[in-house]
Amino acid sequence: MDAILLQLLNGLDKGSAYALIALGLTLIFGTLGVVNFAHGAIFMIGAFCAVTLSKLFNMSHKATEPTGTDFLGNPKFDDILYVVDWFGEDAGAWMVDWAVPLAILFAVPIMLAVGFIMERGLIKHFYKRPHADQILVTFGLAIVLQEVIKYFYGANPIPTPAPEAFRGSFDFGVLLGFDPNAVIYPYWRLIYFAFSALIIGGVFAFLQFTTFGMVVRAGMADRETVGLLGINIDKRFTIMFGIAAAVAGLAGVMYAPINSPNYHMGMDFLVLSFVVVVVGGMGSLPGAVLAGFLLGILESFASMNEIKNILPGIDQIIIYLVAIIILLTRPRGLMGRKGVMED
Amino acid sequence: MLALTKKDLSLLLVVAVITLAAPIILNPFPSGSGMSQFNAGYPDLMQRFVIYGIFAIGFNILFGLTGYLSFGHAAFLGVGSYSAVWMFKLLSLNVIPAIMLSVVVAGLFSVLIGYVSLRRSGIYFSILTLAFAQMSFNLAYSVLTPLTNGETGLQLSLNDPRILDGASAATYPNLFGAQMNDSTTIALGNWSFTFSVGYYLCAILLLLAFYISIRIFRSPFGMMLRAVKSNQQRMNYTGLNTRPYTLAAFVISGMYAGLAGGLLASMDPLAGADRMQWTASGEVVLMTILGGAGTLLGPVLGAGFIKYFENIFSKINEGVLQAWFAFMPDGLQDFFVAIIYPFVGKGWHLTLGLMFMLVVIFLPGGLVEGGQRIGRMFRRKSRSETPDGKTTPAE
Amino acid sequence: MAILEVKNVGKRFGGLQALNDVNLSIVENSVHAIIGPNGAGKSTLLNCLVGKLIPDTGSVMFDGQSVLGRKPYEINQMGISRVFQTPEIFGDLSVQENMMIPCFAKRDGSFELNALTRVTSQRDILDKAEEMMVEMKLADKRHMPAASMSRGDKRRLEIAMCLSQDPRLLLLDEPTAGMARADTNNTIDLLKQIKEERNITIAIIEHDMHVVFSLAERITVLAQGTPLVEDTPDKIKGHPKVREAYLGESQDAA
Amino acid sequence: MSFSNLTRRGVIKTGAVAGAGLALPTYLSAAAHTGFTNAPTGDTVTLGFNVPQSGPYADEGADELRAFELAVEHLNGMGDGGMLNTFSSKELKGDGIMGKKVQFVTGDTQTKSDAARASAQSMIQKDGAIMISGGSSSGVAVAVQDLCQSAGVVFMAGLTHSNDTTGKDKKANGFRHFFNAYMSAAALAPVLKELYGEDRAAYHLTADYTWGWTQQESIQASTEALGWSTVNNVLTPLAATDFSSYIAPVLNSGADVLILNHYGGNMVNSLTNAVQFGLRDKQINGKNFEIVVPLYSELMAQGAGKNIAGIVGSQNWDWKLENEKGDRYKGTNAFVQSFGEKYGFPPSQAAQTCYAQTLLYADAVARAGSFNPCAVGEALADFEFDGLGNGPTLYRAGDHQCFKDVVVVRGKENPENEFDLVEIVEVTPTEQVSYDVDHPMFAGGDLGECNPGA
Repeated sequence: MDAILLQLLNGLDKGSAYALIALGLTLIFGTLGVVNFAHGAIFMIGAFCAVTLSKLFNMSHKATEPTGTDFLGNPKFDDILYVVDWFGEDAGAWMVDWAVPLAILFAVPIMLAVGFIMERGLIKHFYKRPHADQILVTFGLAIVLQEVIKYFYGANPIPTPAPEAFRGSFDFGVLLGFDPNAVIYPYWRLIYFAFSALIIGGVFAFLQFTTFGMVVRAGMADRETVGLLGINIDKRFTIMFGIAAAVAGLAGVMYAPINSPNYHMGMDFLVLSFVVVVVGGMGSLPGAVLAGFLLGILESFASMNEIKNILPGIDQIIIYLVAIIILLTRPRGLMGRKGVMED
Repeated sequence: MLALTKKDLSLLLVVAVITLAAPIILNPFPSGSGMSQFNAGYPDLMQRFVIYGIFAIGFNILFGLTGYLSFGHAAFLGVGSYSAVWMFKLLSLNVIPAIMLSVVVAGLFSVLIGYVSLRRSGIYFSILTLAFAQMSFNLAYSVLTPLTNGETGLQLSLNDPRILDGASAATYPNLFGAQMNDSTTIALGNWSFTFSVGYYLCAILLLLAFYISIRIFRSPFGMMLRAVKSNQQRMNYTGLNTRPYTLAAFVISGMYAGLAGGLLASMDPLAGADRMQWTASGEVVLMTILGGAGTLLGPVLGAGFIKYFENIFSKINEGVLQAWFAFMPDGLQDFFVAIIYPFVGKGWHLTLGLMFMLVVIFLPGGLVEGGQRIGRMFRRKSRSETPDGKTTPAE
Repeated sequence: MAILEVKNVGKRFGGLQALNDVNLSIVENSVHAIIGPNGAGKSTLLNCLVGKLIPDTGSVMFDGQSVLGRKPYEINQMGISRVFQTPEIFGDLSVQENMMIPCFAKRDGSFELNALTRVTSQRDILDKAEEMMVEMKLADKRHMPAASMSRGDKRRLEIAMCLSQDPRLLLLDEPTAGMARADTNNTIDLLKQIKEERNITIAIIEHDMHVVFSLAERITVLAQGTPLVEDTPDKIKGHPKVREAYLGESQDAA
Repeated sequence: MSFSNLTRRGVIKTGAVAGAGLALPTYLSAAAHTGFTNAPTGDTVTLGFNVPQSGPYADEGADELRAFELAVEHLNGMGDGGMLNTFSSKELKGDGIMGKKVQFVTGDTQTKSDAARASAQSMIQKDGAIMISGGSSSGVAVAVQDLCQSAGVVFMAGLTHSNDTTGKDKKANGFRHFFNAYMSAAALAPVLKELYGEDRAAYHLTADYTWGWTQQESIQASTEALGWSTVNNVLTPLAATDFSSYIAPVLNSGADVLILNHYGGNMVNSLTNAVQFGLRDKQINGKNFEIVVPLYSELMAQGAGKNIAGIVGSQNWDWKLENEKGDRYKGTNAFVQSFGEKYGFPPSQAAQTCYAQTLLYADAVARAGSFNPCAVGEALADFEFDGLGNGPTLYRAGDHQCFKDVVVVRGKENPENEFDLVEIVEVTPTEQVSYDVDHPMFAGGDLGECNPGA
């Protein structure tokens, strides 16, 4: 029982990341009809926003007086952080510690800009082109983006820890009457889950309660009508792309403490997020969220030893297996509307 | 001749001449010159050009004709390689049974996957094939290690049974005694050209594969496949069952992939799981689109282009660059090296990514379209030079 | 005698009874029109005849054989050809190739793996396609990609493709929808010519009364999923029920 | 200093100009006469350095490449000579190898067997390389070693840690300086006993591929010999990025030690996840919960950041060895000095093994008086040497594996800078990590005959 509860929690957390990436992907696909292979790279850029802010806060200059010698025997100078110089000891230390949450503020404008530039500069020329062309050009873009990041940040993962206050884990089991340590869960992952729930709620509220959102939903229901909706449709497309980029980017920012970001983390998520979108139903927002959580939870359960002993290697293939079964039995996905991309 | 039209025949002949003379054509720069870095005329790379060319030709029969975008074709290549190496280990180092088995096993495997995946179309089909290939890759790396030798890759060992070969037989895959890695080098002045057995076996099979692909393109079957891409609804209401057509195309392209896999293993007897990863499947998609999907020559061009990049650009290091620009004054030399360095050597992926984007943005029809545009430009120019040409601009 | 016999066919979509106890028989070598206001169930009925939909109840017999449960391509192979509201042709292929494909389907059946024969060696198919192109005045557009033709030419090509299979029953789904008056008249003339020259049964679903009354020998009026009345055009014109249900709303069309 | 007038750029330039001067691909024309592949004719000899330049191990590959460049520089008599001055064999005079100036070509393995073989092939066929070195994964090492065997060139393995490289997949043309999974386990066992006692229950997470399996098998055997029990061994997919679902059940399993048989990105992520779950703050069975990572590199420690603090693991070499453990490890400081002067930071263990391999190869050629792979093999067989930073070392003839001391390290609690992440806990002497050639974990292979090619 406790083991099942534990994996359920883990699945929620993995699902949050899948859901957030898939949400943007399906938003772009459902409205603009574009298959965006660079979406994983956007997630990666989000994570590197956190890395960058943390690096900025950690920028330092050398002290004037040497304090010892370095490994070659040369005099060594202590590093003094600029933020400490500017904001004082306590505030500076706090900023370094809280770099990741602060990066959310930093990332939103950057990710919106990334989205706008991508849409205006590239994607808008591909609305009418075949999916294969869209895939190729966005795949090329994804490679370029990750190579640029690699050029500046290297290939090695860069540790980007959460604030001190959120390290360690919370013992759920004790609350529920299990033994201590039976059901523990890291604080930061709880925050990640809450954060993604907030973002998902925000996106849904935006689509539900604003005029803009209604237009978008109308467009997703019937793509042709989007074209008939009047004057400023181009602008709406751009904004939509920006929002999708911001959602994936924020998912990346908050993900940075969970796994040290590296330049190819986007590719690692790309295939999975496509599977999530398809399982959920192309162009269905609730579908993307549901499928994200469902696949996350299934993946967690498949990694339990009790299950692996019966089906060796099941954790290697579970996601793909589920995708195959869903596509064969219910081609429009869990919550897709009939007829979208079905023929 | 060969039941081809004049145009197709001349295309085949051009390809044949280029392929057979490749060891010379691909070595245009004298060895020792700074430009010799760009020579590609050594056996291993030429074999890869040709083998991936076969792979892409097969993929194009599926994708170029029917429009079904498979993201899992690398699985068939991988299966082909594994079958070939098993054949080398168990039966004989002669490449013929190995290649035959690769084609057959890849064919059977593609019947299985194709039968299931073709129940869906569009992006759903792509995801299904991707899922199958990723499952094959993940299992080959882990659970199926006894069959695949996991991360290390399946390779020959000294105590393989090889029941058809005697104890004294060759130690390398061979064609009735001619080892795949045998070669002769002819030196002409500063140039030297290497002709290897393995390359010529691949080249002949490429020509055969290319010829069959022309025949398929020009056959009623090929026409039906293009009809599938154009309008499945009309196909159905014209009394044609699209499923067996697409399945046949899928299996044919799977067999091409198996042939490519078998050849890879024959040239270099090791089969690794990496060959089945989704990025490997993506690579053949890129080759086909880059070259020009649905054209005869495109896939071969695309394959050559990508493999050239992978093998030549990745080897240009800072030292090589310094040498190229050594004739310049120091400041200028540093400047040029600093500009070019991010795009070569460890940065070759960046160049590749930019290349994809440029080609798709400006040449949606791939390199073949680029060639046609250049051809048209020349023709237009020559026409405009005639006195009565209508295109002569008024002054 | 009736070539197509529809008996007690019913089809329900969720809460909507799209077809309710439809009986219809189409006599061989006649032109039979099915008319009705929007939502009367015309398209649903048509889709039940060609295998796209399977009715919940009833039977559809073509030439003594049931079509129910058969796939569209099987029904086509039985001898029913369908023309769509918007012309369904192979846009990427040339007109000549468009013409050849139904000829292959007629000759080789629903699947044939002739991957290594040459299209250019198939004399019988080429001749048949040529004959049809000449007959349908498409020969000068032989090498044009079909998608680049005018709508009227696309319609003609589609009809030509259907006729090249010598179908026993030709189903037309609003063949003049969205056409200019001149194109509509051309299409009417074409269909009249087909009716005169060929030994063929035509069933036509149409909105445009001008077309219906120019062509049809018998007319079935469908309203709310049920056949209202079936008779000759003259009788239909004056029928009070029809006027009430249908013509009253579209005087100018008639 | 004697070389201060030689800037780095100048060195590269000289090397490269000479490289451009490298005439004909000498290999084939010469092969017929000399009886081995790529026999150098002219006054130069070409070595091929095949390292990951793209993909997740690119930074490790870059460090290996730095070491190779440095080694070539020293062989050609430029720079301060590095470990040439401390090396016990004195055959190398700084005039290249047997009087031939050393050139090198580089390639990108992409950490994929296929790409690595293609790149090695091109160095052999196109550039006429006579020796291939480098790599940072066992799959790639085994694949390239196999290729070099059939092509008839020498393979001096870089970073490869699987037992198989000199076990069931060993080849006569291949040589490994780096230690292996068995040695890691054998070196760790006494330290683990001292640090954590004899009564421990271990939970293994193992990357589900061949290296992971051999590492897990080795460490399980050696810890069980101490009296530890093994609670569970869970295989994790290589492609996994989030290990939470594998780590979450650990605390409740009754285990009090978690052993992560992961490498590279897998290790960085699984360790980060384990620390996130607070494993290191917990007490189980009245003991502090501990995490052990049998093999980790400096780069992985950097990737894991603060999470590496207090984690015990093993290394082939560490740049502080000579300072902390005395001049048994002489050569270390010489190497660190010349690497540090050139690049500004201390070298990694991957760099050290690649540097040592290059020197060992050059020395074997010089001692054999021939570039013939078979002669080189004979010169390296049962070769005993010292002064390359690892203490007295033996290149065993039976499997072409080096036997030397193994360094047991622990992540520093308060590292002074990003290059000083580990502290040396212990150096386990050679005797304790040695094994027989026919040890069951290494069985099933055969060196075969050396192949000179051509």
